[in-house]
Amino acid sequence: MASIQLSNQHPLDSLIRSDRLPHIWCPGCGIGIIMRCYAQAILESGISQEKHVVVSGIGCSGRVAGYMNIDSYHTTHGRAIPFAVGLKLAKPELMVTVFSGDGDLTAIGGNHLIHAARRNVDIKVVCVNNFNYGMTGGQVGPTTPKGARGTTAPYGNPELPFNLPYLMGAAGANYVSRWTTIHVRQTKDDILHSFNHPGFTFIEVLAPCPIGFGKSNNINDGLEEMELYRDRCVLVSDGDVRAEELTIDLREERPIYVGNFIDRDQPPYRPIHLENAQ
Amino acid sequence: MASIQLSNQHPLDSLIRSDRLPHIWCPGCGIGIIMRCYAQAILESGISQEKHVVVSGIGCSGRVAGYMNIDSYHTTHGRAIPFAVGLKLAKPELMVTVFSGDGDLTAIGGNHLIHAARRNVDIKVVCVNNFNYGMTGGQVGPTTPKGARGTTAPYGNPELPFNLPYLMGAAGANYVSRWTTIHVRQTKDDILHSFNHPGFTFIEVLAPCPIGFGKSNNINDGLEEMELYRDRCVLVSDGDVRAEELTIDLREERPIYVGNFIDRDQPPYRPIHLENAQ
Amino acid sequence: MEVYARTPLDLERMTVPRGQVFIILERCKGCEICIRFCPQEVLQVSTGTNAKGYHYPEIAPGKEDACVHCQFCALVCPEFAIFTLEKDGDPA
Amino acid sequence: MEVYARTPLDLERMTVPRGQVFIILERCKGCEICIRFCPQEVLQVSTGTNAKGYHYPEIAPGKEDACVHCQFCALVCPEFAIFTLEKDGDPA
Amino acid sequence: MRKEIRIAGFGGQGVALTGRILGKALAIYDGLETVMTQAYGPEARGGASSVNLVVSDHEIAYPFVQQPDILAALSQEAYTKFRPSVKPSAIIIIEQDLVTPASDDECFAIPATRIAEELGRRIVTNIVMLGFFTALTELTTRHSIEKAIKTTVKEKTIPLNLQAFAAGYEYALSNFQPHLLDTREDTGAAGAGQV
Amino acid sequence: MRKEIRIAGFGGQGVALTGRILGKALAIYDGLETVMTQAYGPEARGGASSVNLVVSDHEIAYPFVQQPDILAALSQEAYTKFRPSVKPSAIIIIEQDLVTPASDDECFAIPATRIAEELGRRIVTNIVMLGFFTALTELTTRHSIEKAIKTTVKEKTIPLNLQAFAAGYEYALSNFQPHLLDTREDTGAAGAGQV
Amino acid sequence: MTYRTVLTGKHFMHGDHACAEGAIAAGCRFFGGYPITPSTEIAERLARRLPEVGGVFIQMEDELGSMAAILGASCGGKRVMTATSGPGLSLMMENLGLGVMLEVPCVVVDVQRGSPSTGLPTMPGQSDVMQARWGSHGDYALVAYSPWSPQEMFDLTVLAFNIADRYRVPVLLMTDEVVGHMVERVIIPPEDQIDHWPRKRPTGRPSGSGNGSFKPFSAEEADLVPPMVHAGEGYRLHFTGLTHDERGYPDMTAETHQRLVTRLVEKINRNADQIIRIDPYYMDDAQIVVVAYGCTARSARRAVRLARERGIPAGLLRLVSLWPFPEQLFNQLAANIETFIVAEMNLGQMALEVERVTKRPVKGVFHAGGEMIAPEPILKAIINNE
Amino acid sequence: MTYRTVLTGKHFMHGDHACAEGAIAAGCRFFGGYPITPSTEIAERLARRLPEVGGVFIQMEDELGSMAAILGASCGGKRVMTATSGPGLSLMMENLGLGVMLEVPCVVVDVQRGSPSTGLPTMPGQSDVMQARWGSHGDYALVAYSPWSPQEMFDLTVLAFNIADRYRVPVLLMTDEVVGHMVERVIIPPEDQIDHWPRKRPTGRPSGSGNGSFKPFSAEEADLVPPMVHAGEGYRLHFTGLTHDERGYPDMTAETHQRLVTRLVEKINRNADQIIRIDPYYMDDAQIVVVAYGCTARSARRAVRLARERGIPAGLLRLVSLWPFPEQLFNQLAANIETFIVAEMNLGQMALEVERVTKRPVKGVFHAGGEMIAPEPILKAIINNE
Ligand SMILES: Cc1ncc(C[n+]2csc(CCOP(=O)(O)OP(=O)(O)O)c2C)c(N)n1
Ligand SMILES: Cc1ncc(C[n+]2csc(CCOP(=O)(O)OP(=O)(O)O)c2C)c(N)n1
Ligand code: SF4
Ligand code: SF4
Ligand code: SF4
Ligand code: SF4
Ligand code: SF4
Ligand code: SF4
Ligand SMILES: [Mg+2]
Ligand SMILES: [Mg+2]
Repeated sequence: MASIQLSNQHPLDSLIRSDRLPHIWCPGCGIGIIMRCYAQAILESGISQEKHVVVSGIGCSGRVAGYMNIDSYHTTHGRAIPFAVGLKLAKPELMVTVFSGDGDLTAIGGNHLIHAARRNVDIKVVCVNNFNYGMTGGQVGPTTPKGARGTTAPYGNPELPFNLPYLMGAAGANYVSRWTTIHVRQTKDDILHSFNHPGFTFIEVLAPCPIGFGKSNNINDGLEEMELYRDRCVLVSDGDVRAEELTIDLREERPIYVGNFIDRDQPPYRPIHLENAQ
Repeated sequence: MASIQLSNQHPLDSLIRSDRLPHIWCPGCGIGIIMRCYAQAILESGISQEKHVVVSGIGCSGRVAGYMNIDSYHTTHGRAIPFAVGLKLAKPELMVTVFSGDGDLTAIGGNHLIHAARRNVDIKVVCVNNFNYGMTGGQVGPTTPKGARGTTAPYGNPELPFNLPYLMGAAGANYVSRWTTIHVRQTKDDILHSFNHPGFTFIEVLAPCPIGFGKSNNINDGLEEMELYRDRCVLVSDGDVRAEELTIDLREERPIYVGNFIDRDQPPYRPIHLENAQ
Repeated sequence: MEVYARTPLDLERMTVPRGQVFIILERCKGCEICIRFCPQEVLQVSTGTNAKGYHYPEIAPGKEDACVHCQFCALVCPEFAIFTLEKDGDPA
Repeated sequence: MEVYARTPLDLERMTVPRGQVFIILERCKGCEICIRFCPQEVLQVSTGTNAKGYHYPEIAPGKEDACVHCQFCALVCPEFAIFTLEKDGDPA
Repeated sequence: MRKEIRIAGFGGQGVALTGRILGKALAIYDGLETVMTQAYGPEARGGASSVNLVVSDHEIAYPFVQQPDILAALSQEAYTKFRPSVKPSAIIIIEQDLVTPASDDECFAIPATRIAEELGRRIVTNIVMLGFFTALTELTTRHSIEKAIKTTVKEKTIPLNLQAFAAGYEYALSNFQPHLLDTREDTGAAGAGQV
Repeated sequence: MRKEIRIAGFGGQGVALTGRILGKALAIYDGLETVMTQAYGPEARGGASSVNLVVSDHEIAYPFVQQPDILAALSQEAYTKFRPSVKPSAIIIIEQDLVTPASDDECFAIPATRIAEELGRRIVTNIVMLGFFTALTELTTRHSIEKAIKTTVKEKTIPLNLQAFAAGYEYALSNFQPHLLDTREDTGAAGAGQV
Repeated sequence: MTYRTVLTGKHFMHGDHACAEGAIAAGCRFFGGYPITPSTEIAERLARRLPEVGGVFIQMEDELGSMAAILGASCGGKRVMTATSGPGLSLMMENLGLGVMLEVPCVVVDVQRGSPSTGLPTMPGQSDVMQARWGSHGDYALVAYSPWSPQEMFDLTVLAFNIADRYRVPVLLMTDEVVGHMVERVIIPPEDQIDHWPRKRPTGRPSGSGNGSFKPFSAEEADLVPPMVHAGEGYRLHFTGLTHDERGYPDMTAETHQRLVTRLVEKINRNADQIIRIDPYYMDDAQIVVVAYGCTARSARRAVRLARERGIPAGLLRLVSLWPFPEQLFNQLAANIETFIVAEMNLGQMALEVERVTKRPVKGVFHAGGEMIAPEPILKAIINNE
Repeated sequence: MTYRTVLTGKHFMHGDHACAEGAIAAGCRFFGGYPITPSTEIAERLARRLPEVGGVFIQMEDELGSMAAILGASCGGKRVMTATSGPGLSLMMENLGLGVMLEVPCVVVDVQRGSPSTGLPTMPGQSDVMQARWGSHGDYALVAYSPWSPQEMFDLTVLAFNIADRYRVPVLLMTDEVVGHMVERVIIPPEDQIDHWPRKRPTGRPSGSGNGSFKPFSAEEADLVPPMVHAGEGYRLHFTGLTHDERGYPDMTAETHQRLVTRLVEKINRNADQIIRIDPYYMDDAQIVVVAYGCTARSARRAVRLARERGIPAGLLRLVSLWPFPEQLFNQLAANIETFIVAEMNLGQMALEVERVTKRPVKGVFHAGGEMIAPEPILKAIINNE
């Protein structure tokens, strides 16, 4: 008969900067769950930890760079992708993952996102979509459902959100999927898969932000949002959902489609090198 | 028997700043043709010339603002759309058209483009796509076909271009079409139509830039590119072309699909006003 | 699908109007687009040039009455340099 | 289409391993996610708190041997605070 | 007169609102110079919450609290964290059921949460505390706080809040000697804000 | 010695290349200080093209041409536009078939396009002109220009270019008195570049 | 329900909220912004308030868009504002320059935090004050104010709108996290006591013909400010960021450029007396002058008072406006005063201006940021320099 | 075919091309840029040349992306560059600040044109020189050089790369349209005669454990420059634009901020002697000192020579480096020299620094831009001030 045992080390501690734990994220925040998937994927990737690099922008999700025990760059708001593009092209043997938030990647960083997808640069993007700007206190953003509330939308958000998989597909991404923080195995597997899928890959992971989005929208805590995912998510098998239906509305009793949406084999961006270049 | 008669005034002169003609565009440049369509559409719109406003960014195409004899704003590179968004929301009775180039709107301005489309702001965008940055001397850009040459791609462009109608559809535009400078009647009609179509509309018009794109890609002059359009364009009737096929490659003997691709009726963006607001 | 650009005009012959071609000489940059795309081949390149040195369009010999006032030349001219007005008088 | 999230585990009973649950007390923020999503309902909220005042998970009474080492608690814990190791010894 | 007040607890206890009401009473209805500051940012998120007030009859230059004259601690963490920073002469107010003070620490304790629950709404714990605080310190008056409550909280919750305030106020009167502040000598070293 | 040279024509005549070859001959093979500048921008596009060179045996501070000592006009527009700006003593070189000079204007004319066409490639009109220019002005030497041609144009076009150069050079020798530059007095007013 | 435009009365108000209320009271009816600590509360307050008063609140996709949007809205005739902090201000620089070039009135609030780069997002700084002056490419002049209290967050915001309209220039409100996040008494006057200096507007009717017949950039000699025309009024105006003549037409010559840029700069310099605000304290007989602004001025004021209590003839020159710099005033002061102490939460920025203008070395009480400078180091500097 | 890395020899070369060749010769192997007149030829040349030498040329979607990309590539170990003009520099400001904060070596070329805003795109200006110093938010220091000829476009580009690596700092090459678009003789030395100062690199082997055991921002007292670690070397580094300690970890305290920002600024100031370049001309006995840089210095040199011919004891102090400003030198000069004339193609920017440091009013020969200042007005100023 066993009670719970105390430990002061976690099996993944070598992957994270355990000296910085506990991290700054709020209780019930989903970011840590996704970071765990990423850490696990690195472990299973067979690629030396030295060759993995994470680049983040600014935001709660952007703090991931500071917690991963690999080479890590915490850049400026919205610019993680071009920074990562430069890094990857300068040193192609690195496995460069951009780990950042929905606001960082799709609001201020939207232009780099679509252009990196268009070019099909071989970087791996993990986008934590918590439907708002958590870091600055729960403002609405380009992923907030229409009508939902936020600190800058006290009367409800008047804007339509992006449908990110559709947008990424149209921009040219090679591989696009969506999961939630309840899909921990799938998220990990998909990140792992993306390491082996050359070109621009984009994995959106829906995550609770109880302090920001949750508070304004009657989702009491991370747990409640996790249950919502469990109850409403529907796995898409290839082609059975119209792109338009991918739009998420957490407030309505509509299915949330998850799964892999785009899987292409376009050759990744290669800068021009002339033969016999010195 | 009539020979050609000399005149010093054009029937559309009241729509343009004729005191500034001849304009700066090169012989055979397509921008003037599209501007003419716009001028004609204004004339036929039934909306007073006073209520039409044009906003441009920077580029050869961006110079249109300076030649239209209506209220006109020639802003900064890439920022015509947010400027227009501010103007439209501040004074909703205006008919605000953004007239600018592919580089201005989709390279540096790409983020505003997708966000204005997402919000479905009621502005009319006319995008002159001449497959390159004409103003700065023929560099490749996000619309340059892969493999085509430009002054910054002497060995051929290593990047894939955007498929603009597809991207705009995914971002949320209410109305999207594509024409070329040979489709003068359709372009005019479509601009006219967009005036009556609330929400974000996007009309891409392919245009020769003989000095930039043409010179680098063995298209000798504007005329030759016009003939190419005449010979290769295929009109799409609803739904018979897969979004992926909309990608243009001027160098290959592939059809160039033109026509209307997206026609939705989403309500346009409205800022929140509380009832009984003073 | 339908090839569209090739038939910009309604060329039925019955009630064809007649046009007079006008040019604002100093606006022309000699791109020849109006010339090539005139469905009636009314225009040709002039031998003379304007002050900027461009060869403007002129009426081709024998085409003095051939303009059908379809206005295509005016529509495709990037320079607002050419246009037509309907001629009074008898249709063809 | 297939509802996916509801069946994260392979619950076939034959070769179920046994797990020992470990916790790093001071990392826990009491979000209760591990507790709610444990398929075996092994965990419950503690009455005590850690130094930060959070109620961490503990083994529910009668569940001392119920952990099947599915690791789901570890996978969903945002804090890297909980994990399980396979217990030596006899399977169920 | 310059007094520094810190009210601290955990998120959800209404600490910020307490500060706003108190500050308003002092600044608007008592006409004193009053500044309120708060800690911000993600590092300040971990569930803790505090407000700081400086009140003075002269203009307030440096707005930050450095050595509180009054500390109201609504959580053990708050007590532990802030107790060391107060003036030697400071008044320490605690939530009786949530804070266990050091054995040698003279504190003024009130079971504010319990009292609030008795009134039917745990959410007014902070206002009970404020009543206690007001009576005990006489930094401001019952009248001023009541006005501040009326102009700050949602209209339909005014009666409840006034009730809660009264409960805390009465609790102080019946259990302690009020008007504490003036009877204490400030013997603390001058911090930056004190010059 | 400081000389200002302007070569002007229309786009496609290879004016820029002419400037580069001439400049290179002067700067590299003659060891003279040489600066070349060009007009830029959309307003400079309308088909016109020109290059400006300043050459000196001292260091060149102000790099712009203000009053050319030599003007080579390959189009009527270029002649019309730039003729007024030259020094009174300037040497004016024109393409005979493309430029009709003012009746009282003493110009050195060569049918460069025709000569180029006779050589089979109209594209070398500019090099014919350069040969003419070189012989006429003796600003630089045949040898220097030939070296500059060889290191500037595409390898397989070297022979044709040298031929074109020779043709222009010979044309000057057989029709005009060379070495013009030194025989002329500079009487022009000092422009900004002259101080 | 009807909503109040001006919240006349006494409030215990957050600095950022006071700024937002100042904007509403001044008639701001368009805000385009992007959240950033510690300015976000301005946006949040306006997101609630503008819909109440018929104004437009739009959260843009980034600061580039925010700055462009407010320029557009101002050209539509609205009083407009955006609010940000250092990183966002850096992103606004190009379009701030457009605002200067097009002479579009607008108010840009920078609630300064610890910088450079992401720095200390939730902690104060004052190190963007030189950026306020020089951050955009090219020569230009604009106006910057620096409030030191929530009350001034209200008052100077109103002033900022008035100055922006009066001189057709972007006005920066360079505040800091301390002032932005502090709650203090704010007295909002009755609506009719709030200054409203309207934009200068053209007097003639539009001719309707356009074609350069109207000159939207023709300025009177007196103030060098051209009347502002808005879109949709029939003038057929043209505004361009290119160098332009009085018609607004691009004119690519060095002469026009010199004329235009000089006027844009002179417009501010010549009207500097109307624009500059300073707040002297014990300056009449001061021998040692402390120069400070924003939150630091609070400590400086305290330090000066304590110095006076010790009999030291110190004075405080609080810069309520930062730009244009009060050159004349400092020139005059320099004639009599030997010692200038500049206290600021940066490594010495306005100190450079003081040094330049007074032509003497200044003593600095500097801190890179993160924490408000306390009165003591300033007092110490005063004592040491007596 | 094999391609040459260093085009050793004499060339008649375009200024922008000389800059590109300087970059290639210095070992630049990554360029991320966005076209803008009059800098585009740099990108165009590199688009041709970098693929020849195994480098990466990428045209980014905008200047924000360009600046971020070169920082990323530099962190990957490459020598990196971007090139732009004023409007683009304004857009780079935020990430330039990141470069300073992360201490990432990079070279940013600004071929200045007539400004502000879109201004005069094809015509020269020198009005971004204060922006070079103050354009990003917060306190920081960086290095800026200003070539006056195509030869210096080559030479100073090489120097810029070396200084950037030596001090782990972004280096700006502040040139102008005249110099960028001018064709002149450029002598490229043999490969082995081109200076190459390598980045300071850590000496120890990475421990591999990470977790703060390695301190990528620990600097030696001597030069305050920490050795640079690159991605993929096993150090498990963390770089953040937040205020950070020596481990690179965010540390949100005023103390750490003060320490970090002060070091970043001091790093440049303390090494100023190694960084600053000036070019004196007739300075030995000069009584009147003309200060100029870039293309304007050409006219200034001519003016000084003409003044000397007239017996006027003028001298030219050409600023080859602009930032850090040579304070000490001007201090010394001010001891003996009464008259300073600053000639620059702006309304007086570096003149402010000269004024500040020399503590005397300077005479300015200013022009807003569009046209190079000719020797005459400078000569006139010399004569008038004799
Ligand atoms: C240029 C700039 N603008 C704004 C900010 C403020 N800011 C920091 S994080 C953030 C939003 C982050 O949202 P998201 O990426 O969704 O991350 P989350 O916090 O939700 O995980 C904003 C607006 C900034 N740091 N820099
Ligand atoms: C911030 C900024 N970056 C770059 C430029 C330079 N620039 C001017 S126009 C232009 C490209 C224009 O391309 P496009 O919009 O396609 O117009 P086109 O000239 O082809 O009609 C560029 C890069 C600029 N003016 N501002
Ligand atoms: S604010 Fe939201 S996203 Fe940020 S840590 Fe808290 S819960 Fe997570
Ligand atoms: S460069 Fe191209 S786009 Fe610009 S005017 Fe010439 S042809 Fe037109
Ligand atoms: S109107 Fe039609 S027919 Fe007449 S000239 Fe023009 S194109 Fe030809
Ligand atoms: S289309 Fe216009 S510009 Fe071209 S040749 Fe005809 S008239 Fe001239
Ligand atoms: S491993 Fe599985 S069964 Fe065991 S406690 Fe965790 S979730 Fe429950
Ligand atoms: S999931 Fe982790 S943080 Fe949450 S209660 Fe369980 S152990 Fe604690
Ligand atoms: Mg988010
Ligand atoms: Mg284009």
